[in-house]
Amino acid sequence: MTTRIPRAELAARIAADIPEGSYVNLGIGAPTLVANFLPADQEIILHTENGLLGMGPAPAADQVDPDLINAGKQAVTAVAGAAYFHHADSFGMMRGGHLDVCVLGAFQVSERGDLANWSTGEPGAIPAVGGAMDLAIGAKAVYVMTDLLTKTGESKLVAACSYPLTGVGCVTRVYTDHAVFDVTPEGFAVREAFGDNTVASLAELTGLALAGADPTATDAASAASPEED
Amino acid sequence: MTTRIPRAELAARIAADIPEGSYVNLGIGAPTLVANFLPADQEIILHTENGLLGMGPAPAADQVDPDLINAGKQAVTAVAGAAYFHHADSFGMMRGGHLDVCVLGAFQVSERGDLANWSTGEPGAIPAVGGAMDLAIGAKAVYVMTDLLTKTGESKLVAACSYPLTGVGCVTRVYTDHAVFDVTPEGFAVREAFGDNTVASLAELTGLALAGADPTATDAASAASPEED
Amino acid sequence: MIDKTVPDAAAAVAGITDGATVMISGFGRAGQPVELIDALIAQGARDLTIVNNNAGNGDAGLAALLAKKRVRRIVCSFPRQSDSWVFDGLYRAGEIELELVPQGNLAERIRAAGAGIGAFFTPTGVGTELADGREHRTIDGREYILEYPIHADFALVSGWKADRWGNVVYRETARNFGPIMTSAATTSIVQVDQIVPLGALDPESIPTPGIFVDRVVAVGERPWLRDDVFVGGVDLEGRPLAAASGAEENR
Amino acid sequence: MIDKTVPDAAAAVAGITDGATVMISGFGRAGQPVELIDALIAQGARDLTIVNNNAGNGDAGLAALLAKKRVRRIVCSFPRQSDSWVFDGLYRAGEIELELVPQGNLAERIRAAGAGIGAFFTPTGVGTELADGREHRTIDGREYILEYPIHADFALVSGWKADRWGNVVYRETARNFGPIMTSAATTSIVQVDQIVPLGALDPESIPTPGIFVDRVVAVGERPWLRDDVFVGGVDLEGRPLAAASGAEENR
Repeated sequence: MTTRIPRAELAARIAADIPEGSYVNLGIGAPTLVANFLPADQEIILHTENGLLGMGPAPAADQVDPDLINAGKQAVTAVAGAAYFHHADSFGMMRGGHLDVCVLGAFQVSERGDLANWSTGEPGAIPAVGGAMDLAIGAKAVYVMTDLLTKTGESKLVAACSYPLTGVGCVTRVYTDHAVFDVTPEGFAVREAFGDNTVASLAELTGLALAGADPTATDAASAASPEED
Repeated sequence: MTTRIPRAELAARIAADIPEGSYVNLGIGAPTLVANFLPADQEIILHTENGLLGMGPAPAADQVDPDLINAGKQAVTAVAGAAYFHHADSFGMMRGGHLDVCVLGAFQVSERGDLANWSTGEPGAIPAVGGAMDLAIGAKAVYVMTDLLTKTGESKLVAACSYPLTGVGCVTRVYTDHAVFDVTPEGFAVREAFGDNTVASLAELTGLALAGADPTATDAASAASPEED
Repeated sequence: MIDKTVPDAAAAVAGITDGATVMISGFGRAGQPVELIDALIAQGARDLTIVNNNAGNGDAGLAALLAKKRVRRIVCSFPRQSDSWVFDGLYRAGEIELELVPQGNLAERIRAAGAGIGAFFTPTGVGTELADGREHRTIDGREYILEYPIHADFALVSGWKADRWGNVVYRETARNFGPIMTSAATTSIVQVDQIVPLGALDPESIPTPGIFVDRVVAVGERPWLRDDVFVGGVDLEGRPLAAASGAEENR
Repeated sequence: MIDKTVPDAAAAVAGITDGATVMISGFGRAGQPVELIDALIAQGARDLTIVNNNAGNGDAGLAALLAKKRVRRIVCSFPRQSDSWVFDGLYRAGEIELELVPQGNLAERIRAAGAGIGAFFTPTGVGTELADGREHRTIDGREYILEYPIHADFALVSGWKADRWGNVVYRETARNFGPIMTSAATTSIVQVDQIVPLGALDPESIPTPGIFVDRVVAVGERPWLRDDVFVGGVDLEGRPLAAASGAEENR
């Protein structure tokens, strides 16, 4: 059994890669954990696609305001400097490429950066897409946060997605419990292997040819500096 | 010489045809006079395409606010119940068909309701269109306010416009100093002839076959009731 | 005098006909016009097409309308929720049609209807099955699909305050679809907590100017907002999030 | 800490390169960022493409930039005004290119750039010479033309107040192009009368959220607004309207 870091640790690892001043959307589910690890002394502005920039943490139980929720429909707060807007403006922000980073969950990510995270395509399943497709194509850097393997041990990193796609060639980097992978023109490159994971062991787990990451490669999130909107 | 009513009287005549509750855009130039004759005891909401619903009259000279102007770039005021918005929203209002009435000037109006009011097409003239084309296609009822004849005696009502078009088939009614004309599927119909003007004399002045108006015809502005937006 | 206020929710929804397309604002519970929906249930219109981001939560509001089998077709982005059991049952039984639209395309299509745009090219959905049958075009090196406006006969919207001209302001993320839906419907009906005098709203801050609104009705405070815990929300795997308390864990 | 404020207008316009496309907010004088334009003149960038509703009034602001022959091309809806003598002279001399766009299409094209729309079908201009060369299409029985987004390298915008995150509010009709231009430019630069502390602006009323803004600079009160009478404005025949006094006559 190779090293697997806990979700919270992975969330902290992602948080550490997000530069101050970034505009960030954290997808529903596990990615919302990233917010807990953003450094308190830095200003990173959270977007929630239901109409708020400057989302703050959950309120105290007696301060829940049903009109103030996040995309996962959980109660949240707004920080000083926040702004509310309607849905067309909010998705214009995303589609227009103004977000620096979004963090999404995944069922599968392909070598060319295709993302599948909205539907398992099972017959009879009720489809629901929400903002997944808009987020996938809408941020300068799209980070995926996921376990590397499914519960039945199959790799979520794949040569080509078998699940219905959310977006094509849109993923920048994949943060998994085993390692961090960059999506490069040549496929996945191991950016950081946790614990006793190695490029070789990860290649075996995923069944994919993997490159070691080029340490001189530009950090996508840093490149997507807030100066450019 | 046939009867010609003064501009102010024409403006009053137009004002009388605008039902309470209408959302109205008055084009720059002569149409702005209509505002002076809207009944003080009725609420008619004026839109100015540079970003205001609920435009009020000009301010006192010592109360001019350079940030508060109309589409003609004249100082105006805002009434209680006003709303400001940006240009994309303002023109969305027009293009989306939410205005009940707009009143525009014209160089020419054709029998099928084509409007020419933005360019005389003279060589060397500097073209400028502003919001004319948006207004022409954007209101439920498009009223034209103009002299019937040019200074050189040519009819502004024509079989087909020779000046560059502003909009196609967009004019509802033409208020002139001689008469009021409806645009109908059969061409111009005289709705009201002022003073000693007659259908026959107007036909001679315009060189067009004119129908007498069907007195049972629906009033376009009333039909465009504020209930429908 | 312009007075778009009506005395009660029943008067507000009068005239909604069988077969109408009705937009309903809200994202989950926030901004959902529950009192108007209840009035629509009582009013009896059926065979409706509903446009909403979701397909109902729990048993109230939109879910209750669905449960009465008044809805033939729903256009939305996220029907499947932890508490969308009413929709789920109808869908599995083949008793409701679903048009699934990515959320941003849904919003932009509604906005396009209000703004008189005939169609637009969007990058969202390209390469996915939701682009099937769409016209594709490459513009400036990027691929887009063509999407058309969504018009409605009626919009039912929940705001916070309004004046008698129909100017409406919202609270926080309850604004969501209100401004665009009021612009896209022939007749727009807005419930608010409170009607305020003309001139009481700040003209710099009117997300829905009255030109888009036909009827407003005051419904007072919305007790259902405090009914119980704040239900709604699923994680990525579709597991219900125990809300008010669950949210606590994320602090 | 995020701090988008810069000390002066010169710092605000730093880095604007020759050949850049620069959007400039304003409708006539309202919302025109005169201090930023003056700084751009001093900065020296040339061969610019300017996107503005007009083409300058009098001799100040945009007109001064044009007079310095820094502008190769202008995209606007209404260049000809009673006081647009600078543009008029350059245009007649063939020293400036003009792309004339109906005002609503101009606004929508700028909005499309900010919102990631690849192109859109608009009814405005159909059947006119400004539709020449456009793709035409009939949708639902109405004819439309296809228009493309207008992107810019820089936007120079005039607001009223801003905070250090770049949230901007406007005054009255000076809002005009500010919110859409800040969204459509790679680098958006906003002058305001006053920088306010973070949290001082009402989050329900932020026409330009900071995500669209890169630099803000306080310029204090704008004395040129009170320079003389409030010039600008023509009647339908193009005759200058004597403004502050002329407006009086319309009361």
